[in-house]
Amino acid sequence: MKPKVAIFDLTDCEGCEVQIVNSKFIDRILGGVEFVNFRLGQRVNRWDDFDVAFVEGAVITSEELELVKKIREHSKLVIALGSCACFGGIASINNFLDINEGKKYVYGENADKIEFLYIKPLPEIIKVDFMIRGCPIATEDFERVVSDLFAGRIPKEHTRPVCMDCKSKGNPCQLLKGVACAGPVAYGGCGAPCPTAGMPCDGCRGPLEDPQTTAELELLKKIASKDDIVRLFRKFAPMAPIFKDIGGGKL
Amino acid sequence: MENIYKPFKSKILKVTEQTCDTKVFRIEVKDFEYSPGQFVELSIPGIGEAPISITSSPHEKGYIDLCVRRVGTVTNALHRMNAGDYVWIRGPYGVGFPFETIKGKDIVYVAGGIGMAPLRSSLNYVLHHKKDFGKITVLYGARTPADLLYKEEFDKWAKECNFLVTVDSDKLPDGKPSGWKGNIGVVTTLFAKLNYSIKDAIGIVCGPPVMYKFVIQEFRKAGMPDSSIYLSLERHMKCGVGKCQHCQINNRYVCLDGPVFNYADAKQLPESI
Amino acid sequence: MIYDEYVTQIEGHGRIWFDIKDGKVDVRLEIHEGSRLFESFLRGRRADEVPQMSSRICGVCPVPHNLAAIQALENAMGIEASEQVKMLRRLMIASQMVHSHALHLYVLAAADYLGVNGISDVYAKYPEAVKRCVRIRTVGNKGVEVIGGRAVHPANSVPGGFAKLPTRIEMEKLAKDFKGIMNDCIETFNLFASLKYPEFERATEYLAIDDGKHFPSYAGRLVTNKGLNVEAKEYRNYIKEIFKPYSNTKFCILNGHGFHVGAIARINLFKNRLNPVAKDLLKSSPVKFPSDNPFHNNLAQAIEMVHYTEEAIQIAEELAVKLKDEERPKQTKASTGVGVVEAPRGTLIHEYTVDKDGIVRGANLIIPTGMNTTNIEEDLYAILTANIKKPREELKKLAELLFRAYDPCLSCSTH
Amino acid sequence: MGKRIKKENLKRLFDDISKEYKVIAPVKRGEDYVLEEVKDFSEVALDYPTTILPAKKFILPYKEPIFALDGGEFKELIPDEKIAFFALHMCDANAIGRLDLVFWNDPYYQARREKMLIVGISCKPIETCFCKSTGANVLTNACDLFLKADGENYIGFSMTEKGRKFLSQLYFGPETVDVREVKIDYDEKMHLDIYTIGRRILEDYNNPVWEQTAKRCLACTNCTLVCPLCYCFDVIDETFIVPNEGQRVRCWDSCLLLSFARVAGGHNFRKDLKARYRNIYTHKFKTFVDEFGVPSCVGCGRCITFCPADIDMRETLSKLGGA
Ligand SMILES: Cc1cc2nc3c(=O)[nH]c(=O)nc-3n(C[C@H](O)[C@H](O)[C@H](O)COP(=O)(O)OP(=O)(O)OC[C@H]3O[C@@H](n4cnc5c(N)ncnc54)[C@H](O)[C@@H]3O)c2cc1C
Ligand code: SF4
Ligand code: SF4
Ligand code: SF4
Repeated sequence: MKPKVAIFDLTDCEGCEVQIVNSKFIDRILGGVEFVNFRLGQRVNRWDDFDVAFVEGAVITSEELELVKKIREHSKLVIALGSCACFGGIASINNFLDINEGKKYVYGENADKIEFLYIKPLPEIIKVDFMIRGCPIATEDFERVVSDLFAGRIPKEHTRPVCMDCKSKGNPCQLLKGVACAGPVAYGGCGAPCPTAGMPCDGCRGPLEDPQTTAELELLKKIASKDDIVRLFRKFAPMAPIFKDIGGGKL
Repeated sequence: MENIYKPFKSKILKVTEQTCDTKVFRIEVKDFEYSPGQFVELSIPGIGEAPISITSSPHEKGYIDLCVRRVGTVTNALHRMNAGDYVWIRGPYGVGFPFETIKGKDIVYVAGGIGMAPLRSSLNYVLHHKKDFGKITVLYGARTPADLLYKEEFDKWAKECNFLVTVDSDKLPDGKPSGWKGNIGVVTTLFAKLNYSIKDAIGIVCGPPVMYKFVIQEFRKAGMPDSSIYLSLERHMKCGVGKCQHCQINNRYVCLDGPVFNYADAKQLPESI
Repeated sequence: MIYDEYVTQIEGHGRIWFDIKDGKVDVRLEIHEGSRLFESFLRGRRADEVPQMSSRICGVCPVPHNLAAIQALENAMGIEASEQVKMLRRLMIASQMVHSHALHLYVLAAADYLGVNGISDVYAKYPEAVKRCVRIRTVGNKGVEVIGGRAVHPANSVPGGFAKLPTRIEMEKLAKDFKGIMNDCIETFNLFASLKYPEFERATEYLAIDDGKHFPSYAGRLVTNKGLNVEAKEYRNYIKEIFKPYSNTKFCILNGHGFHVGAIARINLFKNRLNPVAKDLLKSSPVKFPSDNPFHNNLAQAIEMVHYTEEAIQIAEELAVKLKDEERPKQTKASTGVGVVEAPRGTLIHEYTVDKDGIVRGANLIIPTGMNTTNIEEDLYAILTANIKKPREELKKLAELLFRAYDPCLSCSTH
Repeated sequence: MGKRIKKENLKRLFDDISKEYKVIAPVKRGEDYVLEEVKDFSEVALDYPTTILPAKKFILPYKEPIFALDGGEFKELIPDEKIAFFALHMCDANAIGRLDLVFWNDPYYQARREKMLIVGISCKPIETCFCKSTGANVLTNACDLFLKADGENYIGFSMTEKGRKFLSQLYFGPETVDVREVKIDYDEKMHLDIYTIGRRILEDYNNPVWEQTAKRCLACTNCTLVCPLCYCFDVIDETFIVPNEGQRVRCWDSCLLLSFARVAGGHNFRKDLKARYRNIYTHKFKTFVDEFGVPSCVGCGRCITFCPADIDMRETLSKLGGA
């Protein structure tokens, strides 16, 4: 029996689903599972019980709130896909701003007709069994979790900071160049595409276990303004633990 | 060059359930020499590798027994396997109990939980060569009666040595009473029940990390010198051959210098217990 | 629950509501995708982080969002990017087009035409087609990754250029990779040229950008087949956004009516600028362009895949010999700037106001699917009216097929 | 006894080596120097401060498949590469010499090492160097060939048969130079009595320096990753979607990570960063010295140069010295 899989997307950019399609093993995935509910990929979608449901995106509307609860009821395992699901994602920057002013800025006099809930990370709404972090997820991370599940391994948490990915690529350190980088406190495993591309890590995968936040902030304060530090942590995983505080201005 | 990381394929001959999370796997081996206290690295292809103590005694030939508690990736996968399946083994590794030094002496074993696994190997070896040793005492503690390992050997052990058992709680894991009639309390409470001196005995301890400190206190109270106490230590371990650094305790390696350490030595080593 | 009524195999959440009463069709394109309010929260951000953030508008076409933002910011800050940087940007767009079109054609659109349920069935029945798609997309992704540092959401393009430039060796390899998929792209064209598209026509206005030289890609004036030809920064005078209570996406109109952007618009307007192989294929095509049949957008995408592959090869080969390190220019002024690029789904406009500290103070984004919404509704009305006698189920299918042919991206359009 | 090599002959040496080996040499990338495969001599930076990653990057790669898991069997994946390091500094070459002590029976390491050629070159010590303190400033046979700067030109010393071969290919006349000892000499910013300090680590276990430094440490692992002698590793089984196809990989680990010494049940023997930070020193200057007689540090200074938090190993060590 092929495992019954569902993929749902809430409000987001669907980049994580694209990263799934980008897998070099996509044929093995297509051949190895039965997609029971996958709106992006097929016409007929059912609400059978799912062995695994991947949920991508942030809960912004009340319809989505209702949907995720229904998904939980139907799934043995729920996996949060990407930083929108795991940590509210980029849209949860709005949580830190005046939402009514924001709606008015975009929709003018029709602002009240737009629904926008305070964005909570998925694990704060329903029980989530695993998180595949990242904005977007790293294709390899998805492959790893799926491989783990297929092989009967328990998907492991990464316990390494992004710096480790970064140094494995032999990159020069952004912090040493005076650029504020979240790498030392950020959850690794992404392969550090950002520092490798000459940019700092924005911590899109949320915090590492036991991050040395105090030391990191001490250091950042020497090279960046308070506003810049807030912006760094209020970006792709604004509602992640610790980042939420820093992004909220607690420095 | 011989590949020190390459395991060999071995058949599981028998699986016996010990407790709800512990099973004993009897694994076929040929020409496999080891001494009690040593361990093997057990692999399941595609799952991973884990160090596991040998729980059988060298006088049993043609197989080794591994007593494994289900805690993570490898151990869970192993628990799904049956007789006839294959696992991969390399080893034996480490140094076991120093029987040459212990010979002729009384021995006090103190085992906590899964710590019984390596101690059983030594115990059965000693009982097999009983005339070479003095009085044998075993103090064994587990969380609940349902967690006790090797219950089927209790009668034998009770006959051949002074075998005392205790449980932390007489409730079963589901909270129901078990009908346990024996001792209740942590393993150190058993020391009070010994009505003979263990001052000149050799102490051998294996259990969860928290246990060591308290057991050593009891030994010291009984007047046993530190150099008579042996500990079998657990560490995160990847290679088993002194390279990966995970099991390093300051200037010792659990995989090369242990897992059995003399306490007089270990106490010089910060972080050892 | 409404969730199950959303049109499948399109990016984002929308449904087509229609009703037929007294021989008259009433149709609404309801887009329920949540509003993320990008325009609002981009205010207060540093200009150099905005391109990365705005690429998060869409995971399918992050490159155009990234580059439209950069172009707008550069215009606002008085930064002139070098020729080399512009070439790299066109190469990124070409790569993006190739893999996005392959995604739409094979993963989203193919199932309908092949008469199966979805991508898994396409794979089960036509594994070769899926493998072809994977080959094409792998190279398309590679192109974005080599230049932008990551396939989805490029990591290193910033106002002024790139935080890190690719190497000549990488360019050489990329050119080779793109050559390697040329055949697959032509095969894709052959496949989509052999399909039978529903018969339907409705004349409308097609819009794309024109830099006076290239087939639409990076930057240019806004031009249409009805004679509009204006500077991009004047877009507000011509394109209006209107709010409809049933949709989170604002509907665009051009001079008061719907208009069409995307592959079909680009081909209709600029087929003479196609690269040689694409041009030849177009000549052999059973469907003639300009076409007023929106379903032909799929074929137009297939032609574009060939064109952009050729373009990628040209640019990569040129840069393989002349790529060099250069300084990134800095901000020289504070003002409002507009950026336009062609996204797979059509013309994309970003506008930002930047202050002297390089902080963004205002933003306005007009997304291809948003531009198409009015036209889609008008087309839906026309096609439903023309087929009014058919059973409801069939109408529903036809309407969805039409909607899908636009390759809509609703998370983009709502942003 | 050394042999004179004219500067212009260096290219010939490089080309000779390139014919047989994949050549890894320092090159300039932006403001930094990295070790990379080099095909053209003109790319080689002969005069460079230090590379970000050391030769370890190629000898013990970040992630190295050691077994293919093929239908449930373990198949060895022994690397088959002929690598030549061109223009390594003395410390980096000696670091390989010290790694040899650890990995003498490691089939993966040895497969590379046996076929490897190491060409060393003179350096200009920089502020963070302390190879003299670690005894790694002396030429050993870790180098097959060493190029000692001599004004504009070089004097070549072959330490092994492999090195001799290349030197003799290059050598035309009888011009030899009478130099008996090759070592890097300079004024170290801070001279350390490494062996005494190493002994003090266990004696003065709770020295306040650990606590103080750990407060600033980011636990980012940068120092351990750039170190030519940090070799902790992890072993992981990976499969590729289908369970019966995959590989067992060995990849870099770092004792600075919280997970490093954690065992089942969650007990962690080095829970505090203080203990983890100290462990680097214990291993380098005590354990390793006990095992092999030398510290597992060659004083290349990378851990100082590339620490984002500006932590200086020499300062920590000197505070332990107890003066
Ligand atoms: C010399 C020696 C002998 C041993 N003998 C035996 C024996 O005879 N029998 C036996 O059952 N065991 C024995 N062990 C212990 C056994 O090796 C480990 O329990 C085993 O490695 C677990 O492997 P695993 O892959 O199943 O677990 P893993 O998946 O590696 O996880 C093991 C445990 O580590 C902890 N862990 C892992 N990651 C985290 C995290 N992120 N946060 C918190 N905790 C975490 C968890 O508690 C988890 O349950 C021995 C160990 C040594 C060193
Ligand atoms: S650039 Fe960032 S991620 Fe990389 S080493 Fe420096 S701090 Fe760590
Ligand atoms: S480097 Fe940082 S921002 Fe970039 S992908 Fe990794 S965690 Fe995310
Ligand atoms: S510890 Fe520091 S100085 Fe010593 S070898 Fe490692 S990186 Fe170089």
